[in-house]
Amino acid sequence: MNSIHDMGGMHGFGAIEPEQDEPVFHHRWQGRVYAMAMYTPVPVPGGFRYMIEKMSARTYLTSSYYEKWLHARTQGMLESGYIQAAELAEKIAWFTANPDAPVPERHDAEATRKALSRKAPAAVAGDSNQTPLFDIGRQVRARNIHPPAHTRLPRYVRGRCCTIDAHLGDWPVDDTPPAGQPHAIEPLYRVRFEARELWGDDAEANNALYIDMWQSYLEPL
Amino acid sequence: MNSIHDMGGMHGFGAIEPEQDEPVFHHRWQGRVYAMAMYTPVPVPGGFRYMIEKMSARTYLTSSYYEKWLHARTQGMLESGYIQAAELAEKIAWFTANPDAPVPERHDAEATRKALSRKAPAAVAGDSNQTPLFDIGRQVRARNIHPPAHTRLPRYVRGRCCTIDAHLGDWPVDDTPPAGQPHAIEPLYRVRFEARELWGDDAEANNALYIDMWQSYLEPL
Amino acid sequence: MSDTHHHTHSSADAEIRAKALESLLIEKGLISTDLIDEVVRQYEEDIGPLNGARVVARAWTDPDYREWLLRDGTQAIADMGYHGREGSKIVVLENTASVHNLVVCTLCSCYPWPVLGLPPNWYKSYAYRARAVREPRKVLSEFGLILSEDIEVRVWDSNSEVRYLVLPEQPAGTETLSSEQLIALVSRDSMIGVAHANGPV
Amino acid sequence: MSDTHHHTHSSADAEIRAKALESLLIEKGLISTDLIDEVVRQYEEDIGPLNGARVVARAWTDPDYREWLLRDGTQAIADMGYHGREGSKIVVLENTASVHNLVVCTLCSCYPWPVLGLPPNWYKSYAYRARAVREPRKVLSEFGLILSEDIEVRVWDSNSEVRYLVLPEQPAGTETLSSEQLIALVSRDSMIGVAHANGPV
Repeated sequence: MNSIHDMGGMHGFGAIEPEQDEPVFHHRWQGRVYAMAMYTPVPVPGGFRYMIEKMSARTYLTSSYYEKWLHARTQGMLESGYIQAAELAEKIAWFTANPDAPVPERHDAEATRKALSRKAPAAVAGDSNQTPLFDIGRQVRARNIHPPAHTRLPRYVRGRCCTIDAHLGDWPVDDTPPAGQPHAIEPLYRVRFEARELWGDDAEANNALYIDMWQSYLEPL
Repeated sequence: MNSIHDMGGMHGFGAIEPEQDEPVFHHRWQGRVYAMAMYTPVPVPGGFRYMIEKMSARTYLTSSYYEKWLHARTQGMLESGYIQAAELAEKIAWFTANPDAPVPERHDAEATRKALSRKAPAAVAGDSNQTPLFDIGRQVRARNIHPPAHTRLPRYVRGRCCTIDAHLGDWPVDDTPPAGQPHAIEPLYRVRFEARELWGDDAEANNALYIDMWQSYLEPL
Repeated sequence: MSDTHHHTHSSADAEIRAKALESLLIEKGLISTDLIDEVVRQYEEDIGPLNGARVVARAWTDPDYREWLLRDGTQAIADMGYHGREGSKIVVLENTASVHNLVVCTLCSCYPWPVLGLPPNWYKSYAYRARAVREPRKVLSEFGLILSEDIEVRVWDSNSEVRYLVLPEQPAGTETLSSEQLIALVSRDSMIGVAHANGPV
Repeated sequence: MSDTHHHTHSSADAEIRAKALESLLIEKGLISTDLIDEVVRQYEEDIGPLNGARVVARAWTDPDYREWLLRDGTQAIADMGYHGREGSKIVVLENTASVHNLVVCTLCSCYPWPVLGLPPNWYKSYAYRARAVREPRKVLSEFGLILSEDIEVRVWDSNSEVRYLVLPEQPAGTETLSSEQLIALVSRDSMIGVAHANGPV
């Protein structure tokens, strides 16, 4: 979807401000949100990123990084029915009234060991039935698509021409699949866009953009 | 510039919510801001719209329409030196402490009559030295530009093909001109983009986009 | 939920900043209270969609005027006494049985002030600006206007100084109405293109 | 002014919402306190840019490992014991005298966790995500890295599941340093591509 998250090439975000000696987590709750987001064994309906991308543009821009993660995990639990809106509201009200109250604890060393040794559930290379259509060095074009759900084909490369740089094997396409369907598995390419192709006369000197494109993102010239 | 204001085609802004029996101005200050923005005889450096587009994306999205106008007029007076930051801060502090205090008045019926009868200072057709390059019916492409300042060539049409629909005469180009230079005057065209050219397979049926393009926005195929 | 109506800067803050600015402009002699008062009064009382409705009703009943209006909107509209800011060139778009026109401004909120006054909030909303060019039929359907796919939808993005006014179709059965009765049928929304003109009551 | 560091939702609100969620997940038996504690501890103590620095230092001193790392980053990195989330395929990008690589993720903030840990705020900032692909030289110059136009800048937008790690050039005059001394020269920023490795002290 063409939401605010797809911000490659935009103006209007000011300067980059590195922080000296930055801690991994600035607040204790951020680390706990990170762990809950990654290790709660319940998938987020539609996908974690899509849940974040569906936030309104203003909420997205006014929420910090781990607030977005908290939103995605919480909303995912609500939508998958594991948590009810009423009980969540009740808990929030209770901690608002009792901000120093401890969170209940549950200990299970064995489950923890298992969860941490499990291989990450992230996408891994699969087998596609598609023959790679494009040889290395071939000029192709990124398709001009505007799907209403999650895609990994960002706006700033759509419709622009690029060169196939490498074959990366077969991978599940990360876009939100049509309802009820699994993720398609397609050849993945590394492609190269010349900066002038992306930014015209406003491009900086001697630079290029590399990005990974599934086969269905590309069309012959 | 590719700021958040250039939002044609974006997702993430929710539903359109018409208001029944909407007043012209919802608050008294809005009408007064409108009048000050339009009738204070001091140009906003760089242009009124550019001043708004330079707001950060978050400030833009969290400011209402007339707050943006208030920002552009105020910031313009500061940057042109008619108002000093300190005196503005002092006034704001004073009205914060005295919210019901009246604003001073100045009456000048003659100047008011003159200001209202003056022709709008907006751009009017001028004379270009450029011959129109494109005949009606010709296929051309909107250029892929990413200028750092104001432009009227929105992102969603850049790089896409269109048909010349009409010649609209010669007009000053509204883009922020290079420092110290006046606005160029160029032939202006009305062009037509087929919806599929803009949105690919995600386009709705049987629709097209008409938009006005200065000659330098277009390139031959 | 719309992004437009809920904002974090409170209107009270804006009011204070507006008062501060007005005070400084007045004290420095850059504007007069009369001028501000009169501009506000004009847009609240004189310059509004009734102007456009008069133009439309005249075009419905006067074929010569209709031809002029479609050929040179600016002059034909000036003939009714309407001109000024955001009206230096106005183009009138004719809705027909086969073509429906819809006006938007994606970059800001350009609008033909002399004939429609200042735009409503929905026209200025981020949702309308973002969506009208990409999914005009869906937007129209949310306004209650479901158009057959036979009808070509033309979206006009007002990005230059040209402003656009839609000439809606005259509703069937209104041929014998008076000018005043016709004017009453022409809503603001029908001249933006998100509605038809109203039928006879 | 950055849009990232100032946000209207207060951290206190987020803390309360996070506690509410944790309480419910614990009460429902969906996660254990130990697991949350241990994940936080791992990222705070074990999984960070020191891992990547060890990989880089080994590549600097072992030509066979360097060749393996550039040919199959995932396996060569796994050989050092680093793998897991956001590391199912890691590609290593070699900076040379004529090519400089810079990694960004415009759509979110993808980052090679097993070798660099969790990303710093600036990498997640809207400014970096928006600007790195359009004006990489300007971005690099703000980090103090002014590159001659002879050097090709390659920007890598991590949009698929592949993650990228930059192999910085070994600074001149460090050929005789010990492995531990070399590791100390390899900053996080040099493995993202916004800095060179540090010179000998």
